[in-house]
Amino acid sequence: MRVIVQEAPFDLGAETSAFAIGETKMGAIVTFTGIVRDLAKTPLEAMEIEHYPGMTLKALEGIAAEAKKRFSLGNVLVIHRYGRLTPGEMIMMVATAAPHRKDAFEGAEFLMDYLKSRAPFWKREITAQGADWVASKDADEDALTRWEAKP
Amino acid sequence: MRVIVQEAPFDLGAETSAFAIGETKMGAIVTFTGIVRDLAKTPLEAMEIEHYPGMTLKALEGIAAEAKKRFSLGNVLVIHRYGRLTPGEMIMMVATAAPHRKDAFEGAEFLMDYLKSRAPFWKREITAQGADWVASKDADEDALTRWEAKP
Amino acid sequence: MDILYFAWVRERIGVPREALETKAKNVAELVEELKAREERYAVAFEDLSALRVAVDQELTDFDASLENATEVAFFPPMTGG
Amino acid sequence: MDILYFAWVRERIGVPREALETKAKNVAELVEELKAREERYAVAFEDLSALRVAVDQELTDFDASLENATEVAFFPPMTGG
Repeated sequence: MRVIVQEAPFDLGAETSAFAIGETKMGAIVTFTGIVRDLAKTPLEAMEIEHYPGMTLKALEGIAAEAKKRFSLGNVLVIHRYGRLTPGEMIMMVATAAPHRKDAFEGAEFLMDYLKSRAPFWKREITAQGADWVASKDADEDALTRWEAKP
Repeated sequence: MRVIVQEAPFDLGAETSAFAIGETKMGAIVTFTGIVRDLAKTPLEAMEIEHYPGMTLKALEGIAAEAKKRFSLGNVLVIHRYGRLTPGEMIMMVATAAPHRKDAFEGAEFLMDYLKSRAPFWKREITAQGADWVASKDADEDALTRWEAKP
Repeated sequence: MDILYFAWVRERIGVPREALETKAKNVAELVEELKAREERYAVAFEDLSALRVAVDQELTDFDASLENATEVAFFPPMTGG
Repeated sequence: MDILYFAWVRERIGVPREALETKAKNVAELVEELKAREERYAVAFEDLSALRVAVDQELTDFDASLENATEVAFFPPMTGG
């Protein structure tokens, strides 16, 4: 398990490659990457991500440990950035290795659903019009019920 | 859409990186990578993948086009190898870009479910004991019902 | 018409492809014709539920028409991915 | 006890953190104490359904005990990923 919180960019290709190499007992690798999207009505200048330094790493490690408990997973990787990012920059990534594709997919989806609503990050969109905190979505909270219903 | 069928290895890191770069309208990238696993009772020497050259590319393009029709996706990448592979080698990968994570995940899962049972590849495991064709799994056929039930 | 065989179907029949003159109207008729030829075909086509068929490189069923078809392929269930 | 604020809660209260002597037994009592202090707290804590709380860096509820707690953080629903 590898969990990283950093301001600097990460190298998606190098991380994915390093994660997958030598997994001879694992048949399936899934990665998810989040990218700063420019979909605002006024062009997005930047996205600022605030976090809770004392809690962030602990929260991410807890989510990753829970994923390993629930699914048949090998290695798990979580990288999440904070600070000022511009459109097209990668915000975060997760990767899961598993013997079978179902666990690899579900493990990654579980990580993402919990990262969205349970990891202490707050996003703010900066445009020429000013800065707006991104509101949490009901859909993200609802996504968690999928996992709560399970044993 | 980019669909590749080749005998040579591919560079997962480079492919993933190239796929994700410049996707400023897409917030989510999912990749799946299949790896030759050594789980046989007798150590696996190699996996040989036979395919149907005249049909393979067409079948993969059809599956990728159907994924783009069903989900809100940006770019889609499918790479599938054939020939003799050793444990730890990467067999194939898919990548999906989407505005939202749900489509990116579902698009990749759809691609994988159809690749498993509808793309003309046949795997054979080579051990010291001989060569055995990998049997198709009922679970893989069942996985398709998830998508058939939907509109 | 070109007939192609893959995986263990190819191994049982002994060749990867062969050209055949046939008047079979659909795949099922073609299968009967092949089975009648030689024991190795009868063995390969013994259990059709274990086989899949593509006509002109499109997956289809055993009752598919062969009208205008130029290539038929027989193989076990696919194991891609 | 250290009280931390994040995102718009931090902006409304005007500081990212402050130290406080309190006898509050649980989070809800602490909130009432803060609201009574100044208008900016009353505004920030107006709608508790729009807020989340962590005690000693663990997410919890507004009825959570503050016994032995050293750090309480208030913030809006998280938007990670």
